[in-house]
Amino acid sequence: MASNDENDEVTPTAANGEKLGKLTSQDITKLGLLSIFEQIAFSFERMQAPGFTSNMLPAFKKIYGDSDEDLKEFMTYNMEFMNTEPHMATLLQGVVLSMEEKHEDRELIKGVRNGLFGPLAGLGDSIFWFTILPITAAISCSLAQSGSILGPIIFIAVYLVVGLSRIFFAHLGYGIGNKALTSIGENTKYLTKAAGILGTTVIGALIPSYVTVAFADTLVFGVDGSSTVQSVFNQIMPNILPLAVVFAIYALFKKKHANVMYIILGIILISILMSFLGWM
Amino acid sequence: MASNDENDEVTPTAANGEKLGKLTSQDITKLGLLSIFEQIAFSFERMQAPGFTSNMLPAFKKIYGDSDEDLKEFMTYNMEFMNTEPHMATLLQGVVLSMEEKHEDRELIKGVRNGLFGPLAGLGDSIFWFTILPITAAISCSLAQSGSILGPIIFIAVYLVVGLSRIFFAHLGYGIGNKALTSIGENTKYLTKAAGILGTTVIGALIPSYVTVAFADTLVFGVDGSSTVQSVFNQIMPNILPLAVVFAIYALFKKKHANVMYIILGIILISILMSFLGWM
Amino acid sequence: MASNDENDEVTPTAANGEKLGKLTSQDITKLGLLSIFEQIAFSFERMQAPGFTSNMLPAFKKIYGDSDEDLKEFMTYNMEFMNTEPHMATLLQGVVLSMEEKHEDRELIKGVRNGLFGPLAGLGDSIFWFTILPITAAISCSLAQSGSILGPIIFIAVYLVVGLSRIFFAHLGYGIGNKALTSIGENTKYLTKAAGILGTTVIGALIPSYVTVAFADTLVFGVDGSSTVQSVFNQIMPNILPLAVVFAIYALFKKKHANVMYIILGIILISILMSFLGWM
Amino acid sequence: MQITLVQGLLMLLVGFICSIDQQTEAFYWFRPMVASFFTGIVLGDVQLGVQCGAVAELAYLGMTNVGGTVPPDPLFAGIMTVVLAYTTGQTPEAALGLSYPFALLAQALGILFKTLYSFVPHKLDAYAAEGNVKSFNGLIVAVTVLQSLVFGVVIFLCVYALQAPIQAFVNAFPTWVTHGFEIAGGVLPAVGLAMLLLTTLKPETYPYLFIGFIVECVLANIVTSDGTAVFANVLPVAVLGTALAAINYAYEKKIDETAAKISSVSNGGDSDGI
Amino acid sequence: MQITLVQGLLMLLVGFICSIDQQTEAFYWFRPMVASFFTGIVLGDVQLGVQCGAVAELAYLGMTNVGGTVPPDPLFAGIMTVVLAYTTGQTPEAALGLSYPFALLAQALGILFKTLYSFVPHKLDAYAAEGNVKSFNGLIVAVTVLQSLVFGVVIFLCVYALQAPIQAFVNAFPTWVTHGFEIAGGVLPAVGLAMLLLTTLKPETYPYLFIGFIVECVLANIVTSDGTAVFANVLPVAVLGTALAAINYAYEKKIDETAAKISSVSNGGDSDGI
Amino acid sequence: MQITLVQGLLMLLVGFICSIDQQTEAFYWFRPMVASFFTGIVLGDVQLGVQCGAVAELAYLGMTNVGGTVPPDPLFAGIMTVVLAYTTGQTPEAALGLSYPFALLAQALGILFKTLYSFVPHKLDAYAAEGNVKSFNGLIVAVTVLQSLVFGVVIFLCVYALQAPIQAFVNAFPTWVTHGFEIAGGVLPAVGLAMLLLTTLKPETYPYLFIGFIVECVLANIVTSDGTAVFANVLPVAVLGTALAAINYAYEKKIDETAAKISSVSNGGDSDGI
Ligand SMILES: OC[C@H]1O[C@H](O)[C@@H](O)[C@@H](O)[C@@H]1O
Ligand SMILES: OC[C@H]1O[C@H](O)[C@@H](O)[C@@H](O)[C@@H]1O
Ligand SMILES: OC[C@H]1O[C@H](O)[C@@H](O)[C@@H](O)[C@@H]1O
Repeated sequence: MASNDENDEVTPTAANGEKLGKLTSQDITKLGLLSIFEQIAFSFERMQAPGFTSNMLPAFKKIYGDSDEDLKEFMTYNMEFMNTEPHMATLLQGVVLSMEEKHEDRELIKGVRNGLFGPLAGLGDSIFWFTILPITAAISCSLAQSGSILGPIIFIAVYLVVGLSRIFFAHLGYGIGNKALTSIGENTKYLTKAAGILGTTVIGALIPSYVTVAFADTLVFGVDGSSTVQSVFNQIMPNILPLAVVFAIYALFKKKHANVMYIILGIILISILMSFLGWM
Repeated sequence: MASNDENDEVTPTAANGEKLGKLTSQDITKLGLLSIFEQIAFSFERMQAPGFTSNMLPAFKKIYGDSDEDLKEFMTYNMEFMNTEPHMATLLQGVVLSMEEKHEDRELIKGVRNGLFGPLAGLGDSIFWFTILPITAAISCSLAQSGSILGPIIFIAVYLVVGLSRIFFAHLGYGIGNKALTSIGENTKYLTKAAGILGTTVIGALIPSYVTVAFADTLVFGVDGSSTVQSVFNQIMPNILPLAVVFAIYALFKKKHANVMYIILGIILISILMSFLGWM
Repeated sequence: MASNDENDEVTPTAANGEKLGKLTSQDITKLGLLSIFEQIAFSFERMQAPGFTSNMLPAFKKIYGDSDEDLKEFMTYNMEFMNTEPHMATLLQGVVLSMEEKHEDRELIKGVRNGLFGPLAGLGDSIFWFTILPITAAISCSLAQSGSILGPIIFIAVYLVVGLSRIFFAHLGYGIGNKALTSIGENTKYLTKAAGILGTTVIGALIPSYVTVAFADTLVFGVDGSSTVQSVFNQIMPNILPLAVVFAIYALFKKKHANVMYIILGIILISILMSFLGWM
Repeated sequence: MQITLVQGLLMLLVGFICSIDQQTEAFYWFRPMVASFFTGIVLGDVQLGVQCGAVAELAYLGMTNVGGTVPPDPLFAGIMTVVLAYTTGQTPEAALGLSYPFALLAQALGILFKTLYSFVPHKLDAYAAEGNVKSFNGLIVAVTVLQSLVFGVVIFLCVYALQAPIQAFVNAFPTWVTHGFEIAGGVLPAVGLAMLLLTTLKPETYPYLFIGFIVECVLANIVTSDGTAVFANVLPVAVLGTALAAINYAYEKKIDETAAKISSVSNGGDSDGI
Repeated sequence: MQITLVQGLLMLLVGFICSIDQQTEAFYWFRPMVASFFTGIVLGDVQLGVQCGAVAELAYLGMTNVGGTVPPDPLFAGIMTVVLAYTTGQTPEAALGLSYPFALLAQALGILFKTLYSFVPHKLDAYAAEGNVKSFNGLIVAVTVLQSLVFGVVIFLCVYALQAPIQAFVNAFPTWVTHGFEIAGGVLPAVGLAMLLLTTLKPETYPYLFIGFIVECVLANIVTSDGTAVFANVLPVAVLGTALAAINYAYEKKIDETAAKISSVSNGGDSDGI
Repeated sequence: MQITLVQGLLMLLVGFICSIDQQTEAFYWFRPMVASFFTGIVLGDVQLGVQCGAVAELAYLGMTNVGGTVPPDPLFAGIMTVVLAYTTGQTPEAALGLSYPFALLAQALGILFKTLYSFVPHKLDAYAAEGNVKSFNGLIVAVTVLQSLVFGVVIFLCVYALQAPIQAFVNAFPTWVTHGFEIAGGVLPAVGLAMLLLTTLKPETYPYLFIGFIVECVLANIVTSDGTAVFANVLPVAVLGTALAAINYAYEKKIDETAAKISSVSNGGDSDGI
């Protein structure tokens, strides 16, 4: 790997043969790896600004050499508030460095940085938190529930790839540069919606798979006690109770802005009550 | 309830606090209840006109007090032909009264009344006859087939809500007033189409659930009589015969304008023939 | 049939009573039947030109009588290169004859002939090769796999209808004449896309039905050899191996422009290797 | 089984109430699902009533009065299916077939009333011209009650007075005839569905018919290990249909709204240009 | 089993007829489903013919002559799969693999004819210039019959003359080789499907491939209590696919028509303004 | 079972590593699926660890830090579910419920750090103004390591030091209480899913929730003859969801692009007209 590195320093062209300015393809790969730590020193005050700034310093120094003035300016504007989805942050770092390399006006770069992190957070969250996590978790859990270590192994393997995809996002952002920034905005809209559809479909599927709400078989009704309560719900629609519970909790969050802590406590208490009554 | 009534008479504002003119929220609720009888004295001559007119009289009198002239005019133009879906009729009654209260020109009101009942009939029929009835019937029948009284009880309960939803439609119509009449037309189009999609999907599902057409297991073919006739149809596609029968009857209605009486008689006769031949 | 023929010769009107110029409805039907041989004498040089020309000669002679000049011109321009889907060729023959009958300019007719066969090939191939064949084959195979002769019989019956549908296409083309040629182009686009969707859906369904790739039950792993390799794939998703194999071959075709001969040989060799290793 | 005079009179009452509901379409008690249930209660065999209600409800699903038409009567079908199953011992499916003449009788009766009552609006016009609210309301209530009374009495006659001849008639059937009625009972829902399709089937809804059909074919064949169906009814398909309708609604609206936006912009541009 | 001379000659006839059909693409008798069936009849083992037809049809599903190309030959594959299963006693799957060289042979033959026949159109041009219909038709019929005769004779040779050496050759295979051919028989349909995808798979059809795949995975696993599949084939998916295609068709058209309407209106507006 | 000091110290290490991962969101080792697995390895009962990981992962699926928020802590939940199941012998479901207070404790700790660390950026601003890269990097690494060290130590305390009182406490529970915790374990995933819905559910995604729900209801009930589920997880639904998302993507884009094309054309037309 190291020797390969050296090699590239000599011929600073990208894999696709295009000249990359002062930064080599390796530099961008390194950025992607450093960006794994983009979120350290997170505080409510500036959120991801420290890591965002820090990750870009090696590449920045390569562009501006010893120019202390530029370094100070660069560090200062990047220390402004930053919060986006970490993989999208890497993409944004690529964009910023590409613009720095082309000596774009720093006010413009700052504008791009501050204007894009919000929409990118929306896209990244849809993809990484709301789609990849549920699917990966669901697949691993299906294997893990019976105790098979394939469950965690698949989970770890998937997230190794996901984690290292930052290298891809660094190159993607650097490649986009300041060229197609408007089209990023446009495509973000469509991709966010598509990811939302996929994510919601999967969440819908997770309800019958993983939420268990059922009355005890001993809870019957009718004069002769011939029908279980649960059988009536099943006859209306299987898994209707899990669906109802999810929507009830959703409504508590949405309408009453309930605190998740109380909801969990409530569920535990009601469950214990149900157990005490022998209803579940 | 009664005391609550009094209360409201004193402060004639709607639930949402808006002033309602001379009519109170209670008056509109009463209209909704009266409208349950919208279809009485139905004749081919004027269809729903008598009930439509009659239901609105108490509220109208409240607006116009003892003005005999207005009452006569009102009764006369409302006695024109009227036929729409009953719940939509209630909505239209709300619209008419709201316009009367605002002293709109009666020619305009009459135009609205006569222009809207047709499109509203389309929407209402899609929702109430072609969607709610099949779904409710299907759910109740699935329970009732085994003799469980939950079947009729669910049916009655659903239609209690549906019947009383007239109160909601009265308020809806009164609220719309003559404001957004064009948007009613627009939305009617989309809603009718959406209801049509839902209704058709459900009807498609009812075919395999509730139509039973199958040849007897004793009806075989081939040299050694090893395959039942029915098994061939099953192998092509399960429930293909019920589907074919529904389409055949549909074609008789659509293309030949067949009378339902003869179709039913025909089915009974063919069924008896099939029974006689031992084919089914 | 023959007498019926005679009959029609006397009153040269189409079935729908419209006057058809010199050609009768029977003439067009005959064109459809002759067109069954549209593809004979196929060579890479001119492909379907010989049959395309030959099929139209009887009808052409009826229009132009003994005019040798017209015959020569007609045969010559139709002998230009022609390759389209055979059923669409019949349609095109109908169009050409209709235009000849109306004495349109031959340059225009030639332009229509040469301009339409390409798009029509796309549409025809989507319908006949990529949709009807897979569906018919799949249904027949499901019956034939257990040795039932219903399989080939259904196949033959379907293709009898498909083959004779050329009569329909001849009439269709003749009816269109040069009237709505632009709308043919437009509709071809939509129909091709719709047929593509249907065809692709069916191909997707054929993968799990008809591709069999599974590791032997004796191929286990883990310290105690408790899990079969196949069970892991099944747990991720049933039929994931057939899907992967189809995509792998697709990629070889698409990206490497692999020759189908080598791919088949490769599959046979790998299969024998798998058999030798006892993995499958 | 015999039907007693008291039961017969109670059925008159049931018939009267359900007929009022049928005229008003108030709470759908005129549908077989409810009318059969009430009949079962009166006859003391609730389970039979409920089962007959299910069979008849399905067969008369498409028998709507949309547009003011009068179909073979679901109320009579609902009541007489129970009565015939009860008195002759036939299965609900066979009883449904046998009840058909009564449904036709009531249909004729319904058409008769709605035609005869054409005199009513003329009278009402006169009251309207006078502003005579009392007479106006009085007349419409009177004719409504009268119609339902007639229906109640006819039901009483069918249920109580005719039972002996009907029993004799049905008992004379060979089994292949009654089995024929059973077969017909399975096919008759197709009539109702075809009638529903007459109004709902349009080029744009066609695909959804097949989606619903295929999905239900799948659902109906998913069984637990002891062979009972997991999905007992079409509610899941209805949920799916709602989802598909909502997706369609969104597209239709998006297309039209995008178009409206452009039109207004380009019109604006035009007027600027002039 | 041995193939008799009479059977061999009958196969020449079958080969001739099916080859005419292959040249014309008239009734698809050149497909394995039909050719194998006929072969089974000639050999007196119809069931084997039908089963081999199913196996070969699936494997050659994507072997189309779209665009005038010549794929490994489905007709020879269909015939020889039955012949090989019959004479060597292998399973249809293994026989399919063994038939492959014959399919290649016929492919070569087909390409040869379509290349050699390039002289034909030049002759036909001359007849056309003369308006000589008789010679024109005569020539195209002659070359067609000739080609099919050659195919028939080659089939005769493969079926009858070569049977002894083939039998000896195949009997020398160890079981793992023949089992290998069986495995290949299960994989080969993937080739045909991948070839079909080459033309049907586009960005806009991609999603439907997966919809078809998932739905069939579900259908294929729905079994009755005695373990037989409820849905025996892909027809339900085809119905669903038709529904989806129709929905897409409606949207595409609605979008374009709405756009066309606006364009014409706004153009109209413009011309008014000028 | 008892937890030894060595095991306790190893858990400190596991806690430290996973906490670094939690701060960086690098490889998702802070999720219960992984943390429980590691805990199982340390305690010598891998299978228990894996099973507890599945149970806890599902319950904390929706507990994301989207927007920089701090939810009840999945890392502590993952670790303590295994520890409690191991030391008290409860089922994973019951242990999950019992682990809840620890998840709240860690949540509080997380909020505390992210609030206290607000001093950090001010220091960093100063270093930035100086262009002092070394101090800049030094500080952010230091505070990160410090936070994870604290988490590691707290985990050690919970796991090792508290085990005796916890065991005593839990053993005092009557069975209906522990069964109550089991019930809660089945319901808790609903909380996570509802939280996910808070961000993904919009008018346009609503239909897809129900499509996913219905399809999975079907898939979950398709079993082989020996009763095992054919579709073990939601991957098929995810594939379907991808297809649906792609179809939607194509329509949305087609509509907007068609609109954009018309707009530009009609604008062009306007400028011509002026
Ligand atoms: O919502 C944006 C962003 O917020 C936080 O900073 C992090 O927890 C990320 O995981 C998330 O993506
Ligand atoms: O079709 C409109 C309308 O027609 C009749 O008046 C009634 O039977 C209604 O049920 C129906 O909705
Ligand atoms: O692709 C167009 C066309 O090409 C060839 O000529 C034939 O094999 C046809 O089957 C095909 O439809």
